[in-house]
Amino acid sequence: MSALAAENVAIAFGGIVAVDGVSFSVEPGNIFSIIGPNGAGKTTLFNIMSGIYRPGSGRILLAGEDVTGLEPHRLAAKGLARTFQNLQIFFRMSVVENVMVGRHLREARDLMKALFRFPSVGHQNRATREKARELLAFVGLADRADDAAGSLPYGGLRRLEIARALALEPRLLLLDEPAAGCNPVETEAVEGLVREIVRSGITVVLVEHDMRFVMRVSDRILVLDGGKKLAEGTADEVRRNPQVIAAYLGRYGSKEAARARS
Amino acid sequence: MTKPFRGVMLLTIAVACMALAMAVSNALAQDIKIGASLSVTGPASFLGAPEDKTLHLYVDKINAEGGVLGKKLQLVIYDDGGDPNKARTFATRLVEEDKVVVVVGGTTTGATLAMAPIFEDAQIPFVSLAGAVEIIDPVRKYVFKTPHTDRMACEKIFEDLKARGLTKIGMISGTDAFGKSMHEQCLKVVGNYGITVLADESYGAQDSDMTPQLTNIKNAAGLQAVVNPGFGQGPAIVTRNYKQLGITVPLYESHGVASKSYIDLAGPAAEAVRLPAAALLVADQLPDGDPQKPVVVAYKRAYEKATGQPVSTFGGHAYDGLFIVIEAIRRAGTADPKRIRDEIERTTGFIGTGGIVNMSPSDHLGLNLSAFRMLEIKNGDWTMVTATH
Amino acid sequence: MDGFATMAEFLQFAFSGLTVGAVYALVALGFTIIYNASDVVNFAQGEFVMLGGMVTVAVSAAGIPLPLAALFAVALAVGVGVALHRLAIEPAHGASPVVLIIITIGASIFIRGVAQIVFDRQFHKLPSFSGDAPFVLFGATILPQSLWVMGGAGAIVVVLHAFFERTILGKAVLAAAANRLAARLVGIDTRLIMTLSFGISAAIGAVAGILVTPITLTSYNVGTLLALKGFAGGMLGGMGNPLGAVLGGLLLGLVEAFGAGYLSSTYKDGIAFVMILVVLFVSPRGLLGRRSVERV
Amino acid sequence: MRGIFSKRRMTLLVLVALVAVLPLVFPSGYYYRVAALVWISALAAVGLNILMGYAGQVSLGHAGFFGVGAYAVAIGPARLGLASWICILLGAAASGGIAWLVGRPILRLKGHYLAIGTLGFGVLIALVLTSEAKWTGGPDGTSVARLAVANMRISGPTAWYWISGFVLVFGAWLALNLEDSPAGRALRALHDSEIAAALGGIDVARHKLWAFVLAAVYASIAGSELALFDGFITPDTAGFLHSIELVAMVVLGGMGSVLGSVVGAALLTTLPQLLTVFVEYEQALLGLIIMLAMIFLRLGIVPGVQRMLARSAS
Repeated sequence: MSALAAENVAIAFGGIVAVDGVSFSVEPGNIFSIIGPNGAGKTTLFNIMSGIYRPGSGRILLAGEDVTGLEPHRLAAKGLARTFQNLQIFFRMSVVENVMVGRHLREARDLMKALFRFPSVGHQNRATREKARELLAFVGLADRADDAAGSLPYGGLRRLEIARALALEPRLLLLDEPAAGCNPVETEAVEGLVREIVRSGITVVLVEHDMRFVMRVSDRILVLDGGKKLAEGTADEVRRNPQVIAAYLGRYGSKEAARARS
Repeated sequence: MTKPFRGVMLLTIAVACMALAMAVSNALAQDIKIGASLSVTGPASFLGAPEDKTLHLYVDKINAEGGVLGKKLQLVIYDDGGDPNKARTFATRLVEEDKVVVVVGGTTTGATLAMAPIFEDAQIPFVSLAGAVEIIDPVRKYVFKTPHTDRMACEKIFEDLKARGLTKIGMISGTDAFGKSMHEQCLKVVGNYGITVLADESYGAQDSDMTPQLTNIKNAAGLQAVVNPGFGQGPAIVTRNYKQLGITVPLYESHGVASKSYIDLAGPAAEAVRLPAAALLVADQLPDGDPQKPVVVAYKRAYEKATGQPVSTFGGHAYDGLFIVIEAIRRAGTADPKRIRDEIERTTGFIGTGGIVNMSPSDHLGLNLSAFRMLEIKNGDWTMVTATH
Repeated sequence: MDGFATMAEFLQFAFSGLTVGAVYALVALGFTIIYNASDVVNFAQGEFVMLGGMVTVAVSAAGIPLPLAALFAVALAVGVGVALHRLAIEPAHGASPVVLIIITIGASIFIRGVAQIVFDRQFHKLPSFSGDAPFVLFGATILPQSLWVMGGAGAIVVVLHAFFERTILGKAVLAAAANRLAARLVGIDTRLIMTLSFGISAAIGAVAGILVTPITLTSYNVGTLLALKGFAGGMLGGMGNPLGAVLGGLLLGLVEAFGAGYLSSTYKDGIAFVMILVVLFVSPRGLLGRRSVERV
Repeated sequence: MRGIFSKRRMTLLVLVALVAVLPLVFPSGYYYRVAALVWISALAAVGLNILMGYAGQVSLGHAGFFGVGAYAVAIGPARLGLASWICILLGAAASGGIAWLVGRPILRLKGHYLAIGTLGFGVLIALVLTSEAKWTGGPDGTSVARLAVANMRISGPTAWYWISGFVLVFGAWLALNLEDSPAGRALRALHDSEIAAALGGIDVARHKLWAFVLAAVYASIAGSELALFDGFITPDTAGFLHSIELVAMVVLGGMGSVLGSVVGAALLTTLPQLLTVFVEYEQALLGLIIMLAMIFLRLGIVPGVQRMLARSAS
């Protein structure tokens, strides 16, 4: 059974078809990448998979279960987590609190107990904080735990989002351009993180512009163009696909195409 | 200096100034302290502002003439903006901080009723300047008032309607405290005069157009007159809309518009409008034998000279309140609050702007219907309706 | 009641609603212009209306002819609007929307506080521009001044439209409203645009105040209620859409008038707000507001 | 943050100390009254801060719930013969219930649309209280029976100072507990990003709704306190201007800060008392102070001062 599958998913905004009948399937434990030129529908597809948009037609299956149109928080409860291309950090909170929020579903959430501060609430806070610190150590932010989230550099915020997503203990992690805006050193760090995440048994789906990064880490790659599926396969298959080359060459010149092949 | 710091500095300075001023106000303890909490600002400010001016005017005048019992009067006035909660706080402040011996004022009924228990508990006499009959009915030992009640205004209007043989009326009332209270009182007594209310409409205190409501009243079959309990700018707009719609039956306003500004605001539309009001408005037209004439003429002259604004009955209520209190203090020969209270209750034959006041333990207003005059607006001025038909 | 009387009644309510609604529409328009330029919801908008009326009253009482007095009032309101932007809104640049709202509320309290010292606390009127003899139309009556109000509102809308569509400056305002950063990148002085918007808003408010004072009278504290109603009208139409603001304002006035006439004059404000709530539940961004797509 | 625990306890400690020590410098009952009014307003502000400061949802109609609580203790004992303290609870339950019912549709609105939605709702409550004079006494208001416990009448500024002070400390304790709990973190998270919060497994609609209900209950209890304290209440307490005042307290003091809400309430309650010496300049000064405070301390007084202190220390 696949970890995540899309069946003929389509969505249109005001007559403009953003995603047009896309199907794919992600095997558990894989790194599955979605690439394509700007406006190809990558982030829209991500938003459909994470319940932010409801598709006009088609189905989304999470571990074989139809989750089409389910609200984001219900998807989270089913083991889906994601990060955002446009960072969605809780800037009013500290770094560690951002990650603690990610533990929400793993915590007892009785409102009355919280209001009257039963001893269990304090214990749980400590446990959550401990777990959050571990995750921060994992992404390399241990020493920034008590700082205001807003004080982190850009690359740090990307890693903070990953730590927050991991706090959910997901089965499936959607990473929306995790290396965007990162320098080569930071990108390498992100790559290492992604590999470790997969090693721990989490399936990863990612959207990314950095072709070298994608080609290195992906088990399978889905290429979108104009909302439609252009190709799907391993890095090698995609690299050699004449349609992909044409699409990149035709529209974005040889440089991108060359980068895709390297 | 950093920007935020400057902000804090300003706040600190402001607070310090206030503290200083509070200290100063406590210093002059030998005077007779008269307190007041008035709606100098807010929706009832056109009542509170003339009250405020009147109190200042006459307290200065009395002090210039040597004060009362050889002591100066000291006036402590707070502006409650018509907010009863604020008024109550100021009442506490007058009692506990300023240690006043008597209080004049409370512009609105809400503020008055919120303050009354404080003065009752502290045993400080309190002469309210607000309209509603609830203030003195049932009688509270320490609470008095000077303006005619809204119920009296209703009765005066209905009396006049009955005399003219008009029995089918429409009512359009403000939903503010004044309009609503008078509306209730009118409905309570309307049956006594054999008058029926065909249409009963209302408008918000700050509404700017009442033609829909007046259209409904106009369409009531057999309509013979319209009564408009309300104060502020509302009645002026009602009067203009009335004219605009071409309604021809007589229009009655209430004592809530008893100031010249109503005629100014309503313009020619106010012609032939009738309303019950105190003699003050027609001071110069009173016959020479009228006992009220010297009092109202003097007040009118003094007020208009000092403020440059036309006199209103609202300021007159404050005049009456102040002089009832001062005469009581003179009779008591002391500034002891309890003695002042007793003397206020013994007020008899006091000639004020609102009428001749005769108080008693069961009547803390002391005015009867004769204190009201029925006025009609002719040629842009008040005239007395003398003979009833 | 026969058909003619029913019709007369209906028209009478409609005239009332359109007159009041035109004022709401102008206040809502003022809200919208400032909101588009700066994302600020300006709760001091009602004070511009007050200034328009009160300054005209005060200046004409000093013997200045009415048109000149009105001109002066508009100029003064524009000055206050510009000062509001430069002295209160701009220094708080980057503060959260609620903080900016509180600043404008503080400003409205301040302007009211100064107005009651400079002027007084009485109600005032202005003479009607074309007399007080009402026109009769199918049994309903309408004052010439109401036509002035509606016509004035219409003229302002037309002039604004021409300004936005036909002039470079107007287009710059629109560009800044659509995307401030992009506008700055193409060389538009967004600071100037914001100040200009506050000025335009103040002028619209003041004109509304002058037009309506002969009908509704004015005093130092007429602004609060108008701000409330104008804001409601603007939101009803869809914040940020000038056409929506006009539509929302007119609709609010009409619903109040018909509500007072046909249902209950006591609950007419309630009827209006129930309508607003229902509209927002069905269409959470007002009648003409843009549907938003979550972007992440 | 190490600070979370200490911040929570410090805030409580400061509040308890204030309530306990202030009477030592009070020369008269008037001060008790003003302070009691501060505690009462602060309770409503602390509640509103849960909705506005934590969750970032504006309510411009919150005085409506204040009014429900106030009129519950006015109408219940007088018309239904219920004990006042039961009416406090009934009023709180009614406010919470109303908030729960209207909250779902209203809280779907965002930003300024939420502002107008809540504003409209508040106007409706005030309108009912003004218009249904048979029950509420109309715009002139109605008197409220004194609170009686075991046949003892509780009235007067001193008694109410202690009651309102205790209730405020208790309310602040609850709010601080909430802040440092999964639900509190959820609220503060959705303030910044509803989408990220939702994908963190947080039921955003439900959390907003509970914040709304809690804030309504706080306001209702504060309203009951004021009505019982004053012995008299008018519909103005439920009106638009009072709603604005409550919002201003939270924002002036500092959104998200419990202590800030108390400071904001203190400022806006005492300023009119302090400014009386300026007579007719009172209003203009009040507006000026609000503007200046917000321009120079845009985070609000308490967070703003905290930041200044932190900066000058480093």
